[in-house]
Amino acid sequence: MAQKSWMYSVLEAVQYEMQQDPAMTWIFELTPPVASNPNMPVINLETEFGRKRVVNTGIDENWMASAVLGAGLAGSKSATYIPYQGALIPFQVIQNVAGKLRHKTGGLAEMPVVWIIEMTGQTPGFGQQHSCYEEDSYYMHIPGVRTVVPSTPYDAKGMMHAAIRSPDPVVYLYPAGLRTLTQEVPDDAFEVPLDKAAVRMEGSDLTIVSSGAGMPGVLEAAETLTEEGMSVEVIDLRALNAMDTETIVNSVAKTKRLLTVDQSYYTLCPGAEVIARAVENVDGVKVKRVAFPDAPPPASPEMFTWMRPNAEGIKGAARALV
Amino acid sequence: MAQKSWMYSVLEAVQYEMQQDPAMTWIFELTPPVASNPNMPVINLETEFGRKRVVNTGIDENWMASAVLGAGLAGSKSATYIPYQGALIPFQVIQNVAGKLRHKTGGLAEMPVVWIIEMTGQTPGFGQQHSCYEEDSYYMHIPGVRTVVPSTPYDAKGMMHAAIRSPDPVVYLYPAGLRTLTQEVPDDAFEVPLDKAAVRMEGSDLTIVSSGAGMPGVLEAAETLTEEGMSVEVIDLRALNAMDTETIVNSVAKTKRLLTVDQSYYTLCPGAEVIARAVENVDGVKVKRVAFPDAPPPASPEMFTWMRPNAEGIKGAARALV
Amino acid sequence: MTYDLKPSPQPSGGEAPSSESRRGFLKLAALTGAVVSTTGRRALATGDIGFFAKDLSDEKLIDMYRTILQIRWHERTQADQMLSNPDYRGYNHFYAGQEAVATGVCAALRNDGPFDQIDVVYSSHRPSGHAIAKGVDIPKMVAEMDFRATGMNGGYGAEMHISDPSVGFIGADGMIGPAPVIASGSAFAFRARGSDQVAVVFAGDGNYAAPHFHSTLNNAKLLDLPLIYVCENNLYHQYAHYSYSCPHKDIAEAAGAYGIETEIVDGQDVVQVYNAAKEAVDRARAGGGPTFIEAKTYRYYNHWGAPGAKAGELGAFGYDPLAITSFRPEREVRAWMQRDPVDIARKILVDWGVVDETRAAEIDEEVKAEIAEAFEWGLSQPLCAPEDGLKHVFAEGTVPARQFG
Amino acid sequence: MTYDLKPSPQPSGGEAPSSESRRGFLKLAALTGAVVSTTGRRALATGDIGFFAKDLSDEKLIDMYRTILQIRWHERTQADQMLSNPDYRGYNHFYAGQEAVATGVCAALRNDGPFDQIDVVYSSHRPSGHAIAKGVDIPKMVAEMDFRATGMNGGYGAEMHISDPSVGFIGADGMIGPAPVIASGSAFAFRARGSDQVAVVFAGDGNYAAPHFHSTLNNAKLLDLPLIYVCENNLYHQYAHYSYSCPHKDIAEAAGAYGIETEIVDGQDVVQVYNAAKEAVDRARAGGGPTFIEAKTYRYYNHWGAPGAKAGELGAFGYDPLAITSFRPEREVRAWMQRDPVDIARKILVDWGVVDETRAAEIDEEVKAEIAEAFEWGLSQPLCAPEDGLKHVFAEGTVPARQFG
Ligand SMILES: Cc1ncc(C[n+]2csc(CCOP(=O)(O)OP(=O)(O)O)c2C)c(N)n1
Ligand SMILES: Cc1ncc(C[n+]2csc(CCOP(=O)(O)OP(=O)(O)O)c2C)c(N)n1
Ligand SMILES: [Mg+2]
Ligand SMILES: [Mg+2]
Repeated sequence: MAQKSWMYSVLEAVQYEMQQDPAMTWIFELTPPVASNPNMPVINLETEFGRKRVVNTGIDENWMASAVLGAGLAGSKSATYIPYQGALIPFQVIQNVAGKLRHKTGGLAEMPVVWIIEMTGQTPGFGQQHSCYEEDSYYMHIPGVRTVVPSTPYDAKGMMHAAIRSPDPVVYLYPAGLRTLTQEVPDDAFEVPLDKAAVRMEGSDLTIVSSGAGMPGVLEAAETLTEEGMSVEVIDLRALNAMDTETIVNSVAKTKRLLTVDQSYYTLCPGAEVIARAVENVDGVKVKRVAFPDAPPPASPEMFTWMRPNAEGIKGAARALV
Repeated sequence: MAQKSWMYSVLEAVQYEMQQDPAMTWIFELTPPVASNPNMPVINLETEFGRKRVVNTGIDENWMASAVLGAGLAGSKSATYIPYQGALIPFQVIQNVAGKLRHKTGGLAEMPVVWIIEMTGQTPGFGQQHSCYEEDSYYMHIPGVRTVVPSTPYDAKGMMHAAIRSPDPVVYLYPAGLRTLTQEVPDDAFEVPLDKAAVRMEGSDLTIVSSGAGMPGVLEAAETLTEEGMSVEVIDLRALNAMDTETIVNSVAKTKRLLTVDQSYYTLCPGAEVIARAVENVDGVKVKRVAFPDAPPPASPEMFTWMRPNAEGIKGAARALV
Repeated sequence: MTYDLKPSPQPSGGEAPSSESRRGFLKLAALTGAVVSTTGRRALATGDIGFFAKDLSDEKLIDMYRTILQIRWHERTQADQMLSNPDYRGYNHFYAGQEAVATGVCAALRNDGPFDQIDVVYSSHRPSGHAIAKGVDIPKMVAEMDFRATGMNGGYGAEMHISDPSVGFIGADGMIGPAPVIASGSAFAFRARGSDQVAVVFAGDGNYAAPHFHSTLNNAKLLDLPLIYVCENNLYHQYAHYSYSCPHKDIAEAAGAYGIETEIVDGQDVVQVYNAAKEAVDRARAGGGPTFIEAKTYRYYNHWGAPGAKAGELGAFGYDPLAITSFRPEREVRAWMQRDPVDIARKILVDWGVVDETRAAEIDEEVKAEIAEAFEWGLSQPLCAPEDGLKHVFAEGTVPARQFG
Repeated sequence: MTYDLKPSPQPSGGEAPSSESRRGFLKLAALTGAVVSTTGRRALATGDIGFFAKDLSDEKLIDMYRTILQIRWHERTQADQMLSNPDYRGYNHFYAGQEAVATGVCAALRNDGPFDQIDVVYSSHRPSGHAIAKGVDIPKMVAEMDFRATGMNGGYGAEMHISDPSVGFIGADGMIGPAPVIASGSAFAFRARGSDQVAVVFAGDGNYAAPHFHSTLNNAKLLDLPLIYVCENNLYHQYAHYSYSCPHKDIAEAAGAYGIETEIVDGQDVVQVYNAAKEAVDRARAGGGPTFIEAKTYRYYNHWGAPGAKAGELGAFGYDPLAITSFRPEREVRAWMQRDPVDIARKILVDWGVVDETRAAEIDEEVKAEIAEAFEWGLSQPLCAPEDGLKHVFAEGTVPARQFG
């Protein structure tokens, strides 16, 4: 157990699974599977497992995503790291082939496959194509694929173990804005389930639901609000599809106030689904949504940082709601 | 003015616009731009405008979608008909290039471009990849692209005129299940706006919101419910992004009951967005959602027709709500 | 209007050219059966091309012949169902005319044994021939294509999605583009785990234009993958000749540009196909990388067929009125029928002394009966339970119903 | 850990090889300026390759030289800003070393006039050289790259998205893959409307592997499009040599396979590039279809550079510790720097008697001053108003704020 960075935690999980299963493969493009952590051995999957199992390919994210699917169908566990620039390039094969394969074969297709889809984390300055955070909505509408988005190094590791071991294909969204987080993370393998939300803070006045890169701002806001005397319950969705309705409904039944927070664009952000599930199941809930406006992120840091949801905006919305 | 089929109405609009603008182009793949209607001249864009402007390409929907974008950027109005099999193949170029282009150029990019994206209309028997109706959710999360889905031949024609004339790139979803509809449609050019919902029936007990292929079932159900004494307001969204919040909110403020109906998968169906907008703006609304379950459509007609939302299911949900 | 979807064959509308001679097509197609026609000619243009095949046992050669017949009779029987049985609901993208391709290729593969040792096949939207050749259970396939609960895939998938991993038939895919790329991923896994398995993908000439074509061949070459890409060039993709989407006369030329081994074969001659496949498989197993086989072939019927069809109309596997840009001249169809894969295979077996005409005719009758039984079994199977549609989304559990609010 | 994103140059971590000699790289790069170096050599290997260029006016040739210098001094000045001005925020994918490619190609194009008559250029994630060569306003580009409200694109896009349709510079695109396909669409429109305009796309060697490569070339050939694909083969895509993603020695070979005219040129020699481009443009205007030009070139700096960089660290446009699989040997960099496009262009102009060394040095000073002024103007421009981020989503109106609930 040690303080570990996000990517070190994740690669620890991958390294372990690849050691257990000599057939498992990893495909990458420009981000070599290497991570270091103070006082820990460097992890380098490419040198450890060799270039037949760990392959650096050309700029062809659709091949990467399709290839791990084919590897999985041939009986080899397989994972790939799709950089944010290519985050939607393999969309069709995941949506229209992988997501439908088990069902269309009447349960025969096996797909022990993980697509790590990087999201930029909305970096100021890079603009529209390089600062966006929108993939969550696209991927979570796909049936037959488990779409998850961890928000802590601990979950990142535990969910990576679970994802690799899952017989279902998994879209594992990685909000790269969280790469600087560190946390105590066990050295040994452990699993965090792919279908359970986490209650990060308990409270009775207001439920705030968010996920991935939305979480740090939510936790910061919740702390201030708590200090101000508000009793806030914070839910980290973690699983976008299948979504953990029960945790949401139980909380909202108690608080009758729901604030959703997303870095994704407003229209059809994950929060829309959270709200719909909440009000379908609980009467008399007051709701608000914080999200990125329905505009691509501009490059100008002045525009961008004003548009990106942050703790201040969350606090304001929460106060208006309670 | 005559009873016209869906596609005849649409191609009438395209033919007119292509006659007006000799630079305009049309790209197709396997569905030739040909339509006939009783006692009307056959429309055949390929023979009328020649193969330089109307081109039959290989099976490469990403090229088709990208090519019309490039044509638009070069100053030529351009449209393409993407068959349902390729409905998500051009997703990335629409989402990540076209949707962001105007914004990232600070307003300089001009894109008089229409992508007609066919949706299968959930044909029984064809199964997962050939019976689905899920594209609405994916496309409507994209900022910078107008995503619309007409549900009548009249709107199909009027929105096609508006789409071709729009300086914004338009995803024009075509629910092919509606191809058998006919309606009185004017011969002359006219526009139906790309950002306005239509109130198809007025009422005060319940608001039903749907779109595209969901509409026939909704109208059928509303008729029965009206006969049963319920006062039903029916809204056809037509515009998915930007969505006409005002029409929804006005209606729900009156009825305080909202039922959304989608042929899209439940999780993050357009109805989720409708519900979220409604309850953000109106307190004390009771809601329900009818949608396709979060499963790919099975081939077996027994399974499929049970799963696909229909008038019976809508009526049941409405009765439970009011 | 002519903007139809596949599912409901509709009157072709006022503008469709009415062609009496084309109406006669279906009758002609019906005649081109197994032992009926005697006009088959075998092409042995390139020297001793029977090399590998000549080493095969009589049994294996007869098996190949039997496979060709199974595919043919399956289609003939199914077409009869479509035209005459009002209860029959299955549709098909017919493979008749192309049987030797699937048969020749799969005869060179490892089709049984544990899953981690057999070769895998990826098919297309035209899968039934590949499936039969790879060894799926035909009665179960018949049941599947008619949406039966006990079908190969429980009625979930039907024709365009049939799959049976137990014989290495990963399955059909209704989309043009993705399958070859995914197949290269299986080949990648074989190489990574040091297995001598090979991955085969069947793809039409239409697949050439898909951007996936480049990805598949480029990565197969770069990573030296044990992948065999079988391009079934039947000259048309739906309503257009392949010259509308491909600047090459031989599509194999495109593959050769990547430095991949290529082979162009007469797809009507099962022996030529087998020999090419055998060489490719040996190379792949030995670590020699990918091969691209272009089989020149032809489909007798039109793009697809469905119940309720009438001769001369869309979905009737005859002339297709949607074919505006480019369509198949009837003389072309007739000419190709003169080189029927069934006839060619039979003639080879007779020439090689493997069977005589009498035995060949017997085999034909045996297969015909086998297929008749398959239909009898398949079409008597139970229909699906509606609620089962909620299963098999994930490996475990069912998803909730949502259609009732 | 080494999983960094571009935006925040971070300490390279314990495992990064510390290389003193690589640290020296930045100093070397700084020396390779305009008139400073005298080691430039001009390659005229293939006979009278100066043919078209020799017919150009002195003025035009001097313009081309000036363009090369503008690109070079823009970068040198920007790099200085990054290293020394704590308020500077712009980043860049540097083009130094490749200047002759953009310059030679754009010199053969129609760059002013009404929009429906000028040629259009699609650029990549490495756009500033292409933009300058196509004729954008440099001060406005400088302002844009530092996120200023009066920048070329109002501060909305910054480096990877710069665009100025008024000079036919459709613009940068940060994604690898889509641009060439879109460019082919512009070419398609030109042909459809009977215009003699041409569309040009600049794309790196990395773009070869993208499936879009196939779509672009296949359709350009099939439809005979007036498209010029300029492949800037600078040997590396980010952290890998092009041999990791391409089985060809010359990428042009791949294009040739489609039957497209190809031309391989020394990308360091603006005259060679111009001649190839001129031929391609003439062909395209005359309806002769597409050309693929592969320019062999090299970038001096690493993949990209950003403010706050320190020599020897990621983002410092020096050695890149992320380069695990394959990286650029310092000797290779040094060798390429001996064939500097600035030196080569200057030597040609002097050899041809267009200018003498004194005038060449004057021009260099003029350009340097022009660029200094551009930075002065650009960096004094106002910052953006936050709320303006809600504009330009659609042609009209603004979208609502949603970040406050
Ligand atoms: C991505 C995609 N676009 C379009 C289609 C529609 N479609 C089905 S089959 C077909 C033609 C395929 O031709 P080819 O590959 O030559 O195979 P053949 O039908 O001749 O066996 C087309 C265009 C599809 N299935 N997938
Ligand atoms: C689809 C996509 N995937 C990955 C990236 C990340 N990326 C940016 S530049 C680059 C390398 C491009 O190399 P090349 O095309 O040779 O151009 P160069 O940088 O050498 O000029 C990569 C992989 C991207 N921009 N787009
Ligand atoms: Mg074909
Ligand atoms: Mg490069």
